[in-house]
Amino acid sequence: MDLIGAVGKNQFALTTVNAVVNWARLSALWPMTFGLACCAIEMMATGASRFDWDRLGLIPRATPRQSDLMIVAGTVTHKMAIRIKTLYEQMPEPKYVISMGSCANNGGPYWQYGYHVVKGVDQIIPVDVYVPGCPPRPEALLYGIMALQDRIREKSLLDDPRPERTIAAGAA
Amino acid sequence: MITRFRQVEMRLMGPLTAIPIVLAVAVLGTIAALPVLAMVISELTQDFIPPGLQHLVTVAVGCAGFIGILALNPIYAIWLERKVAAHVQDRLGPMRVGWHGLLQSFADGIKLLFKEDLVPKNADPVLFRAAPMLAIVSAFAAFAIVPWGVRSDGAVLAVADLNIGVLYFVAITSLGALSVLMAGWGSNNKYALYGGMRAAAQMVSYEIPTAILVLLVVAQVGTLSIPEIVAAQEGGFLGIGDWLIFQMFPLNLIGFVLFFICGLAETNRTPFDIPEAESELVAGFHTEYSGMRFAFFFLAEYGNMLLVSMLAALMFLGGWVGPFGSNPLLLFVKGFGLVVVQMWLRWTLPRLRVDQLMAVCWKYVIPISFFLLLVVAGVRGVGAGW
Amino acid sequence: MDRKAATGQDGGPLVTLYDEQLPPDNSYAFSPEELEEDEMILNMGPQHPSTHGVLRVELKTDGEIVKDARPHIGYLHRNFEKHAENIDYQGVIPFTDRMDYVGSMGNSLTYAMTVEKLLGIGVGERVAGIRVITAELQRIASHLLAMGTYGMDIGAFTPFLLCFQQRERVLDLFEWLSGARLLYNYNWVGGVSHDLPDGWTDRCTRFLDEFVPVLDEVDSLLSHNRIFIRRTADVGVIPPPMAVDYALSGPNLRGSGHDWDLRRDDPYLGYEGYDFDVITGTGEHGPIGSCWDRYFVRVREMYESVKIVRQALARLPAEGDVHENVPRFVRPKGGEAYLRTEAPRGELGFYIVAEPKKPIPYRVKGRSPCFVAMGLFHEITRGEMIADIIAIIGSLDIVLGEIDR
Amino acid sequence: MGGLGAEAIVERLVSGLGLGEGDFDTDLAAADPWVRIPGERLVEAAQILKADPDLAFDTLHCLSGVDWPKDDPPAVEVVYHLFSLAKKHWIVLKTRVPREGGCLPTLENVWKAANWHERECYDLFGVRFEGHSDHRRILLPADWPGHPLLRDWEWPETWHKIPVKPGRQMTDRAEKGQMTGVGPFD
Repeated sequence: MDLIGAVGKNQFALTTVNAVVNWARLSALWPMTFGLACCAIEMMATGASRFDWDRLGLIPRATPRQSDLMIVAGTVTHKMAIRIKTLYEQMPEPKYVISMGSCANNGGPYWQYGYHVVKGVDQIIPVDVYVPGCPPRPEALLYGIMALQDRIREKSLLDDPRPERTIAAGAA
Repeated sequence: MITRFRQVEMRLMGPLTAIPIVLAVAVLGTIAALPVLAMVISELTQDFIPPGLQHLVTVAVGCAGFIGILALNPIYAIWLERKVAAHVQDRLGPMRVGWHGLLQSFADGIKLLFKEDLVPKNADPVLFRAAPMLAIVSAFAAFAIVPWGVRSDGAVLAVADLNIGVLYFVAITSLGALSVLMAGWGSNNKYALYGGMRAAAQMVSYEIPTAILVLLVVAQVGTLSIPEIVAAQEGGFLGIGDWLIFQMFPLNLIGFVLFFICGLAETNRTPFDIPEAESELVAGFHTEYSGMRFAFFFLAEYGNMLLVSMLAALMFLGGWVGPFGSNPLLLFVKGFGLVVVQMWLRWTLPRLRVDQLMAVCWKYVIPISFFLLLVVAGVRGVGAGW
Repeated sequence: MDRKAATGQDGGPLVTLYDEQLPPDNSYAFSPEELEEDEMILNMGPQHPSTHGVLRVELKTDGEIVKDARPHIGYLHRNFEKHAENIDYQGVIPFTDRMDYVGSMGNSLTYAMTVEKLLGIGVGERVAGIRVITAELQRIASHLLAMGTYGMDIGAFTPFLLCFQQRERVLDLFEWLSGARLLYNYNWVGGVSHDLPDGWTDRCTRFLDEFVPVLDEVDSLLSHNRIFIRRTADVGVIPPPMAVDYALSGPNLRGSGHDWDLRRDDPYLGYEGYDFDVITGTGEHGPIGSCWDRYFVRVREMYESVKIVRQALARLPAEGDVHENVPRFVRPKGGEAYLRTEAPRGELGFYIVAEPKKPIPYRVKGRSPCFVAMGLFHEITRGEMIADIIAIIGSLDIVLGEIDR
Repeated sequence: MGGLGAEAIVERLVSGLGLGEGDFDTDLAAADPWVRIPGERLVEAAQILKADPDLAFDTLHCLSGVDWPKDDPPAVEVVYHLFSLAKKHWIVLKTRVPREGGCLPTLENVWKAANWHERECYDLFGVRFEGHSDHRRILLPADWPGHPLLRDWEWPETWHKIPVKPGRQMTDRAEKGQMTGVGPFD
């Protein structure tokens, strides 16, 4: 890292490599087949014929080891939160998280009386994109994926691979 | 309403609709270009090269084809698979990266290359690292004996023109089972272990009928060398009459179908994809693999697909001989045609259970192939006059 | 608006447990000590491609053979009953939608009818007709999902997408009707939220006309495939007495050969006036009550639902206010009521205990057919193979939102 | 619906159990007629209801707990909805247990469906079922504090550091200027 840092950030070769890598990463976001609740049905609909997220290069992988993107689709309960964190930690870097639906964003309709519902998956794992809705329409999820692609496009290989954590520490 | 409503026939005939065929031809052209170019150059230059160097040149040409296959086939086969799947399912498949997503597999590859290199803490580090290498080596080493064609002077264009070529094929593909077993055991994951065990059982079982069916061919042609097997199929009605598949009707036709089924099983494709059965074993033997190591398994799978398709084409469908004479392009057309059939089957059929899979092998495929061998040997023996 | 001024609170520190070590989940039913030789504990889920959500199954296996299985549920426990104790009668309806999220029309219908029973009010003929239409369309959508995902569990991916494509068309109809794609909040206490829009019935008829041939096609692609039959017949057999003992309902009960359908045997919403057949498992392949029977009951029920929708559309009164009987305030006189209907997954019931003159129910309990069906899971999985576990889960057609509530 | 009327069912049950006038409670005029019996006679009652060929209650349709903290004595009421597929009739069986350390005999051996229902009732109300073959929590984690559907259940502040009570996470993120969504308002 020091060597690359010494070369400087704005070198042509580096930016080209950066662009190519970012292009590859945003074109091949493999999500984990990971449905929690109602939103999972809409996530399946996004993968099905009419919306077809394969157009954007997404193929669902069953194992966290081979996936880049975790779509937290549905209500996160306390019992499940432990598992979600484990799954997130099993994914190799770089990894991205889309929090799909109000429940995953902040508890949604279960915010007030849901004693067993985690009030937002961002308490457990860092989230890149929040997609609101209960459940979000497949179009909204596709928009969220494209928003994530935009964010990946701006990233640099020299960045901390886990920017959300630094934000959480107060750097924002 | 947004829903497109197509004709029912269109959807079921998905892989046969126009677009995938056009795309497949484009891919075929790209992949076959290198060997064909090498062949043409070799044809043109054969008169100027001293006879001592001739062998070297043919090997070089064979290597060129080999590299073309090695580099381009899996990448485009994966893309083709996604397109075939999409069109079977009334979707579009990758569209955003390049024309109709042509660069999709490059993006996947680069992404996998830049993923975190991950070895689970409890995994056996040596086995875990060695398994993907062995997988890809076994898949591509077998290509060494696959000839692309013969030059007009009779020189065979292959990396190695072994006179026991089919035997080598049977031997090398067995290594694939070993790699899967290593991956399953080395991952220290129960799902991977299940995948590995299933794969070992399945591949070892299906190697027996594969070998018998290879013998079936050998018994009729009388040689173990693949170029000679192809040469024996030259000529006949319309140039296809002497293809082995049409000989002793329907014995060789059954043999071909069985060989293709065994090929499906050896490459772990649906309906025999139980080692990596996604809905049961998460991802089977490569559950714990990520990044480039996973990509190696993926590449090996698609390499194996083409390998068994090409072998089937060489042994039963006349290889590079056909109605238009002898042409390496014909081999690619036949090979890729069979690859597309494999994909088509994958997206149509459900998956067998592990005991049923074994039952298919031991109760049906092996006895039938033995019977075929017996009949063919008997007929040949009577024909030879004993 | 300035949130701080609005709430009167300072923003607190964000809760970010990113680097924290959360406790491992050690809730295992089998202990490693009691395993015999060659046995192994295999944990399936809650993240697994084919446990239909967040079901977790713990298997004791000997090679490929499953010696014993224990399902673990609660990974989607969303405290429906706690919410119902704190929210007024009408406000509970969206939460009932989220119980069985692929059959939400049926859920809100059952809940609304239970409250109506508590209040002693009825609904007009048009509302009843609309409710029948939506409930049956929802049944089609739900069974399509069940059929498609079942194909995927067995390894055939394509029927899943063909089914989803048809399901999208039902969702289009519902979206036009209620504005939502999945969770509609459509059935109200005493009525429905919106009347049918102009032209809706025509499009519904057109959908039915075009749907039947596609269903035939998917049926021929999957149901009678040799491999599919070999994978599902003879697997997960529920003998008829066991089905009764475990109080199974809906397609799972009928798959075991019981000729029992609430729509015919305990009719509501005027179902007695419709002409349809009750589909039961026939044991066409393998013993009666196998996975294939349960699956095929669902497929054939879709044809029956099409028949019912056609009749309901034909006899729907042209005029009628769908809000006619909607009460201004829901304040029951007290007492309790239990009512069940034939939801897509079986008999869904609600048990409501009311306090006199209170706008909030005292207790609402949902009787979930999937919860009951999962109760016998360990009985039918013993001695099967690992691949069959997936087939059995799929054939019971569970929705975790309803099991865990 | 055919079958016996509620009155006849209660009559048979009470006479079968040999209950006196003060031992049981019933409301035959309710929308769903019910009978309340003492908890210790539960298994006996269930066996009568199932075995009597005229009653033939072959399914336990639903089992619910209802918490009555303000009643005297405070109790959790366990409600069994029984249905007969053969005879097509209903009865609601009720019984009361003390809120603290309440205990009932299990009906698992009469209707197997009771197994999971009883586990759920234990999980959410803390009613123990004696003789149950698998007496564990079913929905909530094993180390969850208390039984949340009891009316006076205290919400814990956190469970393994994860907040249980509703917080302002989303608002706080928005106030810190972090992106909290996609769409027109991000």
